[in-house]
Amino acid sequence: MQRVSAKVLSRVRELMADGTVTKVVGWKKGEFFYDCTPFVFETVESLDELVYDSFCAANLSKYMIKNSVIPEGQTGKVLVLLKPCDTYSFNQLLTEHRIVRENVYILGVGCEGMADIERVKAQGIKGITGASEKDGILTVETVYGNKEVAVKDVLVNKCETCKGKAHVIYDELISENEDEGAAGDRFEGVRALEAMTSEERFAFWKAELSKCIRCNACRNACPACSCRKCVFDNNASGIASKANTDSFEEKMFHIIRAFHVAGRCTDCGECTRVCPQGIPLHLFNRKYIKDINEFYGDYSAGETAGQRGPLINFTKDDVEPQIVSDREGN
Amino acid sequence: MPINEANQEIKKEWKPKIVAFCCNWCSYAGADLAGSSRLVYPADVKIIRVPCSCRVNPMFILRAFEKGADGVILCGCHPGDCHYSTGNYYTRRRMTLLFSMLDYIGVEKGRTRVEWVSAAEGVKFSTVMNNFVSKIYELGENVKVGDLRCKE
Amino acid sequence: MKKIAFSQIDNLLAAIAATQKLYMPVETAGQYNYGEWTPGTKYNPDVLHTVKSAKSVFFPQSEDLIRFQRDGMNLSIDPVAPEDEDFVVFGVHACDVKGFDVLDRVFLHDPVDAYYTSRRKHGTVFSVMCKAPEETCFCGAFGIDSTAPGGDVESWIAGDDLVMRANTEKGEKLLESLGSMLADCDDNAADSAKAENKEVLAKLPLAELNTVGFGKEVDLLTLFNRPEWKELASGCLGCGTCTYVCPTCQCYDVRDYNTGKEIQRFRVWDSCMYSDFTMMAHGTNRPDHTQRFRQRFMHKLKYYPDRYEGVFGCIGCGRCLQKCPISMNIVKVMKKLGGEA
Amino acid sequence: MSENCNCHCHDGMEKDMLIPQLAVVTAIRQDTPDVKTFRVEGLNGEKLFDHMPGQCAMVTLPGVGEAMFSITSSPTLTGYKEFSIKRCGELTDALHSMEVGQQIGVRGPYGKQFPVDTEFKGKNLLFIAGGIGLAPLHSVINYVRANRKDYGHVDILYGSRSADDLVDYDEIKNEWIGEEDMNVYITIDRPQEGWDGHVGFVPAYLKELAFEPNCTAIICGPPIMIKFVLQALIEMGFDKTQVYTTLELKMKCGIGKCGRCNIGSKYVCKDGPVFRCDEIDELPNEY
Repeated sequence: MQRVSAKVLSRVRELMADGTVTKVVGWKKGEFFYDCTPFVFETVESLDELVYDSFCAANLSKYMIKNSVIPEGQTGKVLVLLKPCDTYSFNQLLTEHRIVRENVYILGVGCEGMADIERVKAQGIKGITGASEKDGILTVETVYGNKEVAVKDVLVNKCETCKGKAHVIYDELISENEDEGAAGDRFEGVRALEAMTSEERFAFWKAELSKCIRCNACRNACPACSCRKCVFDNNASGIASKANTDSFEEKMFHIIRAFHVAGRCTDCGECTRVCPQGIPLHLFNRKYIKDINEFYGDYSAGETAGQRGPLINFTKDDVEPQIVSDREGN
Repeated sequence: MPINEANQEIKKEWKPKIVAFCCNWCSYAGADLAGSSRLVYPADVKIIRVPCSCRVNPMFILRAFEKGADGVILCGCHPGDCHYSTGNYYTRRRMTLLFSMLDYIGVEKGRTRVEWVSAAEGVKFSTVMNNFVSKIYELGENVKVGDLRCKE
Repeated sequence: MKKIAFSQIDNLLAAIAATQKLYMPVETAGQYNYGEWTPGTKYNPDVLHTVKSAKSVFFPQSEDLIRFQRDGMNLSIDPVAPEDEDFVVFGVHACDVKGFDVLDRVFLHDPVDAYYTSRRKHGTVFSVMCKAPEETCFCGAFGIDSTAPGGDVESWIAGDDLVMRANTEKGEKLLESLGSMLADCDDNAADSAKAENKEVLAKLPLAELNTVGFGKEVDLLTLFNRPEWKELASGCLGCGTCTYVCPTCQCYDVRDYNTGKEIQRFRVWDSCMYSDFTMMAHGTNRPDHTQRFRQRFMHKLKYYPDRYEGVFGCIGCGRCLQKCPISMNIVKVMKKLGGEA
Repeated sequence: MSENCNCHCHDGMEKDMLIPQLAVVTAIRQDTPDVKTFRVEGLNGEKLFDHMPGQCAMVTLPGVGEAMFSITSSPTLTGYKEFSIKRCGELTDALHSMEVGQQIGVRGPYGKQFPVDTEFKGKNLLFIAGGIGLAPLHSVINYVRANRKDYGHVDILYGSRSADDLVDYDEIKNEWIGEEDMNVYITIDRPQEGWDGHVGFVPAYLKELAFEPNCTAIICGPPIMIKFVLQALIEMGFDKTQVYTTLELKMKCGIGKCGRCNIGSKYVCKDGPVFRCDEIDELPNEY
């Protein structure tokens, strides 16, 4: 449970009841305690099923592309619950003019990190029948007995290197977290790969990417992948293969997808979170972010709305591509 | 229909396939000048003319590799001289990031290159191509980023 | 019934692989999928589900159909022959075995699919009872008995042994070929293991799930027109994860690839969740996201049973419950639209 | 279900269903600015397959793709198959740029036929087509003409956007019009210089003509036309069991497996494309 949970739920109810908002984009209680679903609540009664707990990792900002357009004949604003990291994605979408800002009421919600059920299960906790959470400790009831696990030990990948507790955009904030800035070194994984030989790197990616089933979960969950027609869905592009019929296909898909979001990716970590095959896709995005920071100066996509991204910008004395061959490393 | 036998013969002695994207205003003219000045560069280089170096989508580079290229080189006007003022500045950023990514997934450095060649630099064009081709000879056949179906 | 000490299982698998191809759950970078046995492959009984289901053995994600050569006006068509090599697929659980049955009704139905049929003919299914069912399991809702996994050979991990029994001629042949590796044992050797499995399943949260609300007596159009579809689909991202991990999804696409020397026609899994699935030059008949979402679940719960003798197109393996990026799944659909469990 | 269908469409096709036969384009006729009719024969004059009116075939152009087209020629012409194809997408674009002599792949026939040997027998028939919608009806009409004594009176109502867009107009003019016990009514959407025939949309003309509901109606055309024609027919006293149409959906396999043309528990490629209108009512409205 997040500390602010109860406050959030009652405030949402208030805002809907007093007509400030007519719709709420939030998370709906699931079948088990860990499977809440992004949902559009349209009545006060339906808010009974609204939840905000340690399993609300899904980033709701992308849903606002569709939901910030108010259908003709309807009025009122749409409330969206955004965690600190989600607000970066929201800002980036604003920059790209994909969200109608005036139709949205952002309720910023504090977050202490989200739990990943796969990691809970990886600790041998299976056959779950119920759970409760108190002070960051999850007590899980299973058919094989009760088990305890600390939320901080089973964090979603993206939360391990939290980008900070501060919201970069909101209309109202409910948070009890002190902003301690970013936690952990998010480029650690990238550095580890860079330290390998090129043969080792090749082997690493070959193993990881060979699992890819091209389900497009990474693309469809990604707030930066908001093209109306994706190049990978376009038959005329010659690359809309729908499957990795050859080992090249998967590399092409992931390199190009990461390239298309380079400079726009806010590192929200949804791609890695949703991958059914557990491919660490954030390592692609973070590589681009790291390179951009090194070559063109620190840049954080979505920090403020309206920024000019590094790939639609230049300076006259940018580094030459040759730097890739010249710099140190394997 | 069997793949004709002549192809099999050729396979014995490996020759690199090299794709050179050349911008219409500078590098392609540079290549022209190299030709009319009778400067020699290897026939393994296949030139694709593009309106501007920034027309080259990162996917073009990958697609060239997919279809069997062993090296891809991109030539454009010198920074500051772009026919469209700023096109090659964008190219520079894009290619830097793309090449870095290719290195990151384990593709040999040196299979890709960007060179700025003006219309007056016929000599440079031929030198660049000769250097690049010998680099590719050094690296050998590209086996990491090609589609196997194109290699059969 | 035959048995072998469970500690000897990797030897057993090596012995099978010595005579024919063997597919089983193998690990790559932390995830299990069905793949070919190679020396050193270990069987991990703790893995309940592979990410991709066992259908990938019989109906691979992509497979070549034809090679074309074009020469001016001329064309040559060179079909790729269906695979006709014998193989064994090991480690399939009851749900996935039933999944084959669901696919069979489509692919073995006249006109048969030559590629699938050939693989079915040459493949021997060696099932294993699931060791520890999880909360996402609901095979019982579709009348599947997880303690009788079925297939050509079915087996149970009972105490320190793997107990097995051949169900078909193919299965008997396989067990015979293993000869002295196997010892005889009592017919009830697996009974306590089965009882344990049943006990666990009964305690799991989805034990009471049923298909009331989707039977023959329910009108197709009434179900189709239910207003709840919209809210069910509201969070769906339209990715194909559920389709690709599903043991019963059989939709495919046929595509051409030009290698520069020839054109290869291949088929690949496709998903009805994608916007281009039914896209034609003049548009698509399911332009709306909700329609596509509805199509998938209606197909599993109503269209398929209506077409194929009331058999449901879902086998309750729970993969979509585990893998959906936003945790929307068939159970939520069934509970919303069906009778109360 | 289609298993009750008594056609011979799948005889001998149990193997390699997805593999096309080699065929050659022997003639191309430009019917309208965007419709061409391709005559296709087996290699060296070999027969491709037998079909019945209303059935379809998959036409392959390697590297571009494959799509389902209705066979326009009558089954009575056994030497070749004809396909009238409107240029509207990627594959049809490529097909339109073919020349005579081009070899292509064809597989089929697929789908259910119009019940020409059963329900249609002895009945008066009313054909209503719009634009390229004449293509699937063309084979039925010619089949009926070839077996004229088996059927009652025939009316044909055909409309298109303009006089230039009438598919097979030469054949209509020279052969159909004036044939005994067969009336042909033609209309175009908007007035046009040199056109002295009827002007107006098909559904309106249909009401004007006020056919007696003592016949079986067969409709094919754009979805919007089908919708209004069906409405008009009901108003005129027709029962839905008297009306047949043919549906078009994306198809890839043609054999009821790839799932693309699935609506309700039907696969249009296998259980259709010909449906009686009361059967369509039982399907979800997604066609």
